[in-house]
Amino acid sequence: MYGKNIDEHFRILAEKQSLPYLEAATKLQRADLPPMPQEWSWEVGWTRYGPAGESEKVDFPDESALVFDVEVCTTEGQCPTLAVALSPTNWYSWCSKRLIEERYSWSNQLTLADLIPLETPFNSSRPPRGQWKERLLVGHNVSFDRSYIKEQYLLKGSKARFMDTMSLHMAISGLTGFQRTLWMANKLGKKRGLQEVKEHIKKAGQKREGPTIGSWDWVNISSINNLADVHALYVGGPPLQKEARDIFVKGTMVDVRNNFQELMQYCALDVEATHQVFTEQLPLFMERCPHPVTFAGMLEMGVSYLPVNQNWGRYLEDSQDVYEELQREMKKSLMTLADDACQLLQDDRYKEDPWLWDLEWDVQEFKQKKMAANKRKNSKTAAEAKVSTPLPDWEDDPGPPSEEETAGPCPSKLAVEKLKETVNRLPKRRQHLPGHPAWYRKLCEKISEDNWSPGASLISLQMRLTPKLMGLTWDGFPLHYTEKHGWGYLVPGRRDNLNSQEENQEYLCPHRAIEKVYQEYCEQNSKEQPEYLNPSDELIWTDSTVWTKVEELSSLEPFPEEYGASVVKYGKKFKTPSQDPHFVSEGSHCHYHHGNGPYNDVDIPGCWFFKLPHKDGNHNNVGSPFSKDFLAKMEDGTLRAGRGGTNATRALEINKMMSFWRNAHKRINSQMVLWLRKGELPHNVSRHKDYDEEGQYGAILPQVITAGTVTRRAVEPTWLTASNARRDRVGSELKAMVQVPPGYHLVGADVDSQELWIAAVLGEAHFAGMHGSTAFGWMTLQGKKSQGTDLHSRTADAVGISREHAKVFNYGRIYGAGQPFAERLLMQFNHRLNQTEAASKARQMYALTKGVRRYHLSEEGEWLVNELGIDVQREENGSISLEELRRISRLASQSSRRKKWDVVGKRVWAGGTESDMFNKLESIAHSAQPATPVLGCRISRALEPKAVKDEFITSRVNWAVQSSAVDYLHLMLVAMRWLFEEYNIDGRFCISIHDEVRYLVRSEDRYRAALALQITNLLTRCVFAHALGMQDLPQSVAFFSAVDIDQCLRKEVTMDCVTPSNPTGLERRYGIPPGEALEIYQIISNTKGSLSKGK
Amino acid sequence: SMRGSRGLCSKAPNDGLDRVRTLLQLCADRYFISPGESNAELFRRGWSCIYGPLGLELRRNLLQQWWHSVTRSRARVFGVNTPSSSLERGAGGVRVVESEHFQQILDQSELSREQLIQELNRLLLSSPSVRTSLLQGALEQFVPSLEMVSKKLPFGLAETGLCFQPSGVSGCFVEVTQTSLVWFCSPRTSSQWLDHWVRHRLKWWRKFALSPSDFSSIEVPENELEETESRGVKILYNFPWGLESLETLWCRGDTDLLQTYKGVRTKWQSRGGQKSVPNVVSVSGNIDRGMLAFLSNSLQELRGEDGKKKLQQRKVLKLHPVLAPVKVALDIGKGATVELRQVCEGLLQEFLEAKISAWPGYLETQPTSLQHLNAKYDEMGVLFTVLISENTLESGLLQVRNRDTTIRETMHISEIKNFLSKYISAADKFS
Amino acid sequence: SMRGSRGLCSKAPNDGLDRVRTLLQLCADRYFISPGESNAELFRRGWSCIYGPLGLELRRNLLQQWWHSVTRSRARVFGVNTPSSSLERGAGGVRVVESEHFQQILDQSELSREQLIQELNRLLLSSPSVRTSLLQGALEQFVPSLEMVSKKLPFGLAETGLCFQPSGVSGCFVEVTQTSLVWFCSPRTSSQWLDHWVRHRLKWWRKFALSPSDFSSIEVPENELEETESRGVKILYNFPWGLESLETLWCRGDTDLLQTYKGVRTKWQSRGGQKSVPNVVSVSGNIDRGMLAFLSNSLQELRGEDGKKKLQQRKVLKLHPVLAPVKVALDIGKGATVELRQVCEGLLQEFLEAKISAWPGYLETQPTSLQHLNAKYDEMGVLFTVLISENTLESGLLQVRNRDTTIRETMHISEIKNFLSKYISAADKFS
Repeated sequence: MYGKNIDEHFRILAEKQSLPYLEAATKLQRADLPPMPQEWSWEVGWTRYGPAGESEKVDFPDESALVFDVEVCTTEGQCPTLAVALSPTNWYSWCSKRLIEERYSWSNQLTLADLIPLETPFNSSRPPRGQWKERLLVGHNVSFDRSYIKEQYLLKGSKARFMDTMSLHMAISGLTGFQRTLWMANKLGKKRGLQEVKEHIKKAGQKREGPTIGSWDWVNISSINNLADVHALYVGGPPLQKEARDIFVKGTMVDVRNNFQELMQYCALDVEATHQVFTEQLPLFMERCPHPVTFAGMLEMGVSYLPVNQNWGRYLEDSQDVYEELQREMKKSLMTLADDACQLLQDDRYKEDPWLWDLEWDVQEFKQKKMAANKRKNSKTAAEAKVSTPLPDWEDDPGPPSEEETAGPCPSKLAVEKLKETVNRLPKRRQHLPGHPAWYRKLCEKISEDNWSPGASLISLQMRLTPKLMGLTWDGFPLHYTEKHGWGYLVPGRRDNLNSQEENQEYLCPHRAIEKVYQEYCEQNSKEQPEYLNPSDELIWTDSTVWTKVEELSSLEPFPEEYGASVVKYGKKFKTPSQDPHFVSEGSHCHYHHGNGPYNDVDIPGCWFFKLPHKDGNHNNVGSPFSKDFLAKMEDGTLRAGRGGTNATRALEINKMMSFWRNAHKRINSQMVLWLRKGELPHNVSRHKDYDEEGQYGAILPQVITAGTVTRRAVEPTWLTASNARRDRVGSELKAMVQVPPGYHLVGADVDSQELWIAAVLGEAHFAGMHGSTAFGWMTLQGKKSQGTDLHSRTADAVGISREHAKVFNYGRIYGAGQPFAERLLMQFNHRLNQTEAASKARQMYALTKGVRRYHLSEEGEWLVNELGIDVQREENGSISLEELRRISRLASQSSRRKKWDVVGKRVWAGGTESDMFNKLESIAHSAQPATPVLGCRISRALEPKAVKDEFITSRVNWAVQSSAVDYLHLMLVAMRWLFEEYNIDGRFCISIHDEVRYLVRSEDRYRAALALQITNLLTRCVFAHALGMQDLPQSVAFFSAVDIDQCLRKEVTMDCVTPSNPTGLERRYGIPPGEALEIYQIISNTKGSLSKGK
Repeated sequence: SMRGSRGLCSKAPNDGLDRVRTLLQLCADRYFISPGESNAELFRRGWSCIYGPLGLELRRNLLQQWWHSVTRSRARVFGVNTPSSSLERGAGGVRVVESEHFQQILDQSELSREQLIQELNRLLLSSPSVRTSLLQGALEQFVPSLEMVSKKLPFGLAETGLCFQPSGVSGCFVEVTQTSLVWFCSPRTSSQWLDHWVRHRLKWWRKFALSPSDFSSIEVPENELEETESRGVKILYNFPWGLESLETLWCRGDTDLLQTYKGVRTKWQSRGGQKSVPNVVSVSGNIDRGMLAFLSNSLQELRGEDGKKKLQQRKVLKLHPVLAPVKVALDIGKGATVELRQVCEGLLQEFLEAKISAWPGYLETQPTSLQHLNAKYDEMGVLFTVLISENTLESGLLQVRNRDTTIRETMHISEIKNFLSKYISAADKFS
Repeated sequence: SMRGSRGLCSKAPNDGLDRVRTLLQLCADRYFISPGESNAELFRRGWSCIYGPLGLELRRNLLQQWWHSVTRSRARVFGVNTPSSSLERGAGGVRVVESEHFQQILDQSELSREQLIQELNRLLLSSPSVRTSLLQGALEQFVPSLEMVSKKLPFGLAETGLCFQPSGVSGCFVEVTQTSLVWFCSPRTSSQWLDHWVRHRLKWWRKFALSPSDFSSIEVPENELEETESRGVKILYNFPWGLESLETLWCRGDTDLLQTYKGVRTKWQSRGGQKSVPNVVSVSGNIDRGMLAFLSNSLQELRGEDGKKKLQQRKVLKLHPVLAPVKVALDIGKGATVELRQVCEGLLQEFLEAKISAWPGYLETQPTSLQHLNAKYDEMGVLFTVLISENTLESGLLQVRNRDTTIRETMHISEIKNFLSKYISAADKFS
C-alpha cells in the first residue's frame, strides 16, 4: 500500500496509471498547432503533412497524442472511409482502399486491414520493435472513432487510451434529459421553443400547466452534446459548419469521391474544433473533478471489449428467423380472424356482434359499362336468338371423341374464348373486391400490385379493428374505440339513452349481446378467480429506467411543500377525476363497475363507455391495447381475447414474444463485429487445444460514452441496457452471446445493492458516523432477501405489494421521486385501486420511510414570529410542522400588506427510516457547490444552485447517489488495474454495466483475478468509509457476495438462457457449461489466499 | 347439453374424440380416403391406406413440397432411389417369399423334418427382406456419391418411398410412406446441423399450417437415445388424441457408416485428408401421418347461424392453397344447358392445362341446393367455387366464392385463370 | 477398329451391344444409376434399380408427365392409391413374411412334421401378398368411386406405384414402377376406348422422343390373348437389342369386375338402370423401362474433331427439355473468388425457387478444362451451362452454352432465369 491512508494510496495508483496520458494531454493542450494542409492527399492509408504542407506516406501517425476523427460513408457499409488526425506537430490524413480504388463489389465482411492503423504497419498486428506505446487519442464521442481503429480489436497489446470531449463536457456542463429539452426550446426561439416544451409535457402525460422554470441562467453555461454546440459553448466564434456531413450519411462513395477535398477539410475542421474544445475543457475538468482516480477510471472505461465467436452469427440468424416466423404466424392468425369475420355478412349477422357491429359493412355493386342503346338492342335480339339446348338425358357412355374431333380445335374451348371477348364491357380499372365488406377491402392489397398476396394481408396488430376482430375484453367487457377517448370498453346496463337514439343510428349497438358476453365471463370467473396481484416482470425495471421515469414525472410535479403561498393553491391545482369536464356529465352511473369512466359523451345505446387505464394517468388516451404497458394485463387475464379461440390468444402471445427483438434487432444487427484471422490472435488462443480452425473469433467494441449522463454514468444503447434472457422473448439471450475465446474466462461481479449502500452510508455518516446506525442502513447491511428482512421485502410488507414492485418504489424514492410518483405507480400496478386509495397508501409509505417535512424558520421568519408574537410549536431541534408554517404565513399575510414573506429557512425530513439519509442528500444538493462526498467531483455547472437556484432538486438528489456510484466504479477500475499489473494477472477490462464489472482473463489466472476483485471491493468500500470519516467497515459489505467466473456474459452463471430463439439452451446449443459463482472463502481456498502466481 | 344423459354412452362428451370422428367421417365422405372402418383406422394411425382422389392429390402435393423444400434448400442435397427390398441385409425382419416355391418345399415328401426345416431356412435367408426405413439405402449410397460431391462434406441424400413397419400386432405389417434425408457432415458440426435441420423442418411443417403452434419440436431425453445416437429431436403434432411424432431427427455419430462399410475407412477419406469418419444426421418423416396432421389442423368447425337462427356447424377444411387437392370447383347455377356445359368444359380444360386442379362439379346432374354444394366443397377444402349461369353466356361474368371468407365475388371469365394462378403462387410465397 | 481382334472376345463387333455398353457406362458415370454390374443389369432389363440423383430426377419428370397427361386429359380420370400388399388376394403369389414368426414355428420342436407343415401353410396364407400389378387395386375401388361420378360411365382410375414381379429366376423378384389407368366404360364402347387410349399413349411417348419412330404399337395376336381379354395392344420401343414392350393396353371385358365383386351386380347399377356390366380397359406401363427407352433414344454419339485433329467421340444425351434431369449447370471460369461463388449461389437459389433444376458445378474445386466440363454436361443431358467469370462481377454478363448447338451465347444475369423458364415451357407445349 502507498501513502498515509487509503485515499492517498488510490491517488498514487491513479497518478501512476494516468501519468503518460496526462502528459500527452497536456502537450496537446499547450501545442502550437501546425497549419492545416490546403490540399489533401488522394492515397490509400496515412499521409503526414509537414508544416510547409509537404506530404509523406506513413504507416501510421507515430505520436503520443492525437486528436482524431473518422468519417464513414454509411450507405456503403461499416468500412471507415476517411480520417484526419492532428498531433501537436503534424496533420495526418487517412483514406480507405474502398475510397481510392473503384470496384464493382467489396466483401461485406471487414478485416483488420480495412480498419485504420494507429500503431502497427500494414499486414501486421505487432507494433514496430514489438513495443506498444502509451498513446492518447482525443475525439468527440471518441468511442465511435475507436470502433474503426485496427489495434483496438486485438485481444492484447494496445496501450492507447481515449479521451472523449463529449464525456468531459457532460462532467463539466452536462444537462439532464429534461434540461436538454428546455435548452433546445430556448435555442430554437420562443415560439417554437414553447411548442417543444408543450409537446414534451404532453408526452410526459400532463395536461396541467408546466412547471414554472424560474431560472434560465444555466442555459448559457451549458449545451447539448453535439460538437457544434459544445464548440460554441467552450470556444465560441463562428459556428461550425456541419452540412458536409450529409454526404456521409446519405451519399454514395461516388459522392464522397467527387467532394473529396471538401470532405477532408470538413473532417479536419472537426478535428481542429475538437482540439479547441479539449484545450478549454481540460483545465475545467481537472478543477471540477480533481481526484486522479476519476481521470484514470475514465481512461480505463474507454477501452471496453466484447469477445464474440461464430455463435454471434448463429444468434443473429436464429433470432431473426424465429422472429420472422412468429411474425408470419401472427399475421396468419389475424388474417384468419378477418376471413372468419366476413361470414357475418350473411344475413347481416354482424349487427348482433358485440365487437364488429360498428365496422363498415357496406359492399359495392359490380359495375359494367353501359352498352349503347343500339348495341343493347342487338345483344337483346342476339340473346333471343340464342338457343339454349337442354341437356340430353345422360346416355350410356358416348364413347371417345373421334380422331377428327380431337384433331380440330376443341368446341368448348372456342366457346370460352368467345365469351372472353365480353371483357371489353368491364371498366378499365377493375373494382377492388366489390363483394367484400368495406373494412375487409381495406385490408387487402389490390391484385394489380406487384407483390400481391391474397387475403387480408395488410392487417396488423396496430390497426383499430384488430382488437375487435380478436374480441378483446377488459374484465369481461368488450373493447370499443372512440376518436375522442381512444380505447375503452362498453359496460352494458345503461338505460337513459336507450330509446332516444335507436331510430337514427346507422349501426345499432347490440347491447344484449354485450350483456351475454359479460354474463359468460362472470360464469367462467366464478370458477377460476384471476389472480390480480401477480407481480408482472414487465415492471422489473432497470434502475436507469426507474430514474428516467422519476425525472420525467418529477419535473412536472408540483412542489407541495414549497412556500406557504403555493401550498394553498395546491389543492385546487391537483384535479381529481371528478372535476374532469368529460367525467360523469349526465349523472348516469354504473352501479356495478368502477373504472376510468363512464364517459357519457360517448352515446352508445345501452352501454356506458369506460376508458382503458393509462400508465401516465387516466386522462391520457390509450392508443393501442397491445402496447408494452398492457402485457402484464394480458398475463393476469384482465385483458383477453374472447373470440376466434386460439388464433386471437396466440396472436397476443406472439406479440409478447416478439417485443424484445422488434425493438432491438436493428441495433443488434448493426453491431460491428470484426473477425480476427489466426495470425491476429495471441498464440495462447490459436494454439489452445479448444481452438477450432473453422471457428470464428472476433470482437465487438461497444460504443460506450464513458460519461454520458449528467451523473457521469456511461451510456451505450445496446449492451448497457440489455435485459436478461427470458424464456418468452426472442433474442433476449443477447448478452450471453459475448463468449470468450479458447483459454479465457470472464471474471466479474455485481456490487451488491450499490446505490442503497451508498445512500445509507451517507446518511449514517451524517447521523452518527457509524455503520448501521440508521434503520435504513441497518437493513442494507443486515437485511437478507431470503429472510424477507431486506429493504425491498420490508417495503413490500409495509404497503402490501410485491417485492419487485417495492423495488421500483424504493429506487424511485431514493432517487428523489415524490408521492405523486408513488401514487401513479401504485395505480399502474393495480388498476382496480382508485385514486384516493392509492394516495393514502403512498402517503403512508412516505411517512414511514422518508418521513415528513419539517421546517426551520428563516431569519425573516423568526423576526416575524417575534414581531407578531406568534406562539410556535417547535421540536427539540427547533423545526416546525407544515401546519404551523401555514398558520404563520397566513397570520403574516393577514397582518401586513406585503404579499409574500420568506419565512422558511432550512427544510428537513423527520420521523421516517430514511429521513437522515434524505437530509444528507438534500444538504449535498442544496450546498453551494454540490460535490460527491468521496472523490469530490462537482456537479455539472448546469445544475449548480448558482445557475438553477432551487430547481431540479430531484435531479441533484439523484446525482448525489448515482455520481457516487460512478466514483465507486472508477475506484474499482483503478484498483483492478493495479492488482493485475502488480501480480501479473493476464487479463483486460471487458465492460462495466453500471454496478457490474467484467474482465477477460486467461483461464489459469481466473481465481487470482477473482481474488483481486474481492480485494478491490474491500478497498473501494474502505475509501468510501474513510472519506465519510468512518475508520471501519462491516464485513457484511466488504466483499462481493459472489464473483462469477464464466465463459459468457450473463446475470447468473447457471442461467441457461433458454429463449424461443435458443430453445435448447446455452449448454446444449452453444456448448457453454454453467460457470462458477464463488464467494470470498471459496476464492481464498482456491488461491490459497494469495494473489501471487504459482502459489 | 343433452349429450351426457344419452343411454349407455354416459361418458362425458370428449371433445377430442368427437373431433376425430368428425374428421374421419369427413375424409371418407369427401373422397380423401376409401370408406370402411379398417381403412379409416389405418389412416388414423398414420399408415398408408387406400386413398381416394383427394387424399392422393393431397399426398402428392405434400410429397412434392417436401421434396422441393429438402432438395432445393441447399445445393448439396441429392435425390436417390433405392429398392424397397434387398438381399444383403442381415437376418430377421420382414421377407418377401414366393409362395409357390415355399409350397414346393412343403410338398417334398421325401424330406425329413430336419431337412425340411433346413430347406425352409435356406429359402428364408435367400428371400429378399423389405426395408423398414430408408436409412440403410442411403448409407449404402454414401461412397458411390462421394465422387459426385468431390469428396467434400457436408452433403445429403434425399429419398421418399414405401417402408414396411411392424404394426404392433405380431406378424402384421403396415406400409408407410417415408421421407428421408441422410446428411453427412463432420463430427464437429453434426449437432449444429441437427439444429439447422430441426429448424428447417419445423418451419416447413408450420408453413402450411392453419395454426402453426400445433406443430412443435422436442428434444429426445437422453435416456431414450439408442447407443449410436447422441441427440434426437422429434417434430410433433398435437392431434386431438395427443401428441404424435411426424418426423424424427437423429445425430447418429459414425457407427452406422462404420458398420455399413465394415470399417474400411479409406473409402471415405475426404480430400482434405482428415482422418475422422463423417457423422450422420438423419431426418425421417412419415408423410401419411403428416397428411393427417394437416387435415386435422385445417379442419375448422365454425358455429354459424342460418337464416332461421338455428345453430349450425360449418365444417371447413382450410387447407393451405398449395396443399388443397382441388383448387377450384366448376358448377352450373340453375338449369344446366348444353351451352353452359360447354363453357364449363372449356374452362376446366383451361385450368387443367395451367395445372390448376379443378373439380368437374357440373357433371353432377342431380339438383343440389347452393347451400349444400358450398358445404360439400368447404369439406373438400376447395379454395374457390366458380358458378356459371345463364348470365355468364351473356356477359362473361362468373360468381366466384371464396372458401375462407364465404364471400361471393363477381369476376370475368377472362380473368379467372390468372387470378387463381396468382392466388396459389402468392400463397406459396407469402406463407 | 482394333477392338475386334482382342484376345478371346473375337465375336464380330456388335454395334448394338456396343451402344448398350456405352449407355450403361454413361448412366453409371453420370449419376443416373448407382455403379455396379448387378445394378446396371437390373436397369437394363427395365426393372427398378438404385438410381442416382439424375436417374431419380428423370424418373420423377417422366412420372409427372405421365400423371399429368392421364389424369388431366379428361375430367373423368381420378387418382387413387392402394396399398402394395393385401391380405385378401387369393393363394399363390409373393408374400411378405415376418422372419421371426416363421423362425418361431420352425423352432417349435413339439410339432410333428405334419403339424409343422400345417402351421407354416397357415402362416403363409395369413401373410399379406404383394401386388404384381395395379389392376386389382383399381378394380376394388370401382364401387367406392361410383358415388363420386354420380354412377355414370365412363370414368377411369389412375395410379402409379411399386409392383413386384417374378424375374424369371425361381424365387427371385424384381421391383417395377408401374403406371396404370383402369378405364370403366360400357361394353359397347370399350373397343373404341382402347383405340383412343392407344393413340393417346403412343402420342405421349413420341412427344418426348428424339427419334419418335423408335416407338411403335402392335396389336396382340389373338392367340396370345388370355381368356378375359378381347383385345390387346402393346407399345414397343426399339432397343439396340430388339423390341421391348413399354406399355400394354387390354380390353378386359367384364370378367374382372364380376370376379372382384363376386357377381353382386347391384353394386354398380348405374343411374340409368342399365343392366349391363361395365367393361374394363386397362393401360399399364413400366416407367423404369420407359426411362431406359428415352435414355437410349436420346443418346447421340457424334464424331468430333478436337484442336489436334484427333478423332473423338462426343456423346450427348439429347433428352427432351421437359425430361432432362438437370436444366442448367452453374460454373465458375478461372479464379474462383468468394464473390464469384456468392453470385453462383444466388443464381442457383433463384433457379431452384423457379423450379428449374440446376447443377452446382461451381462447388467442384479441382480445376477442369472447359472441354472436359462440357463433355461431362453433355453426357448428363444438361440443357445449358452458365459460366460466371470475373467479367460477370463487373458487367453482369454470363456465358451460356447450349447443349444442342454447343454454341456459347452471352446473356445478362437478369434475364437468364426467364429465358430458361420460357425455353422449357415452350418445349413442353410445342413438341
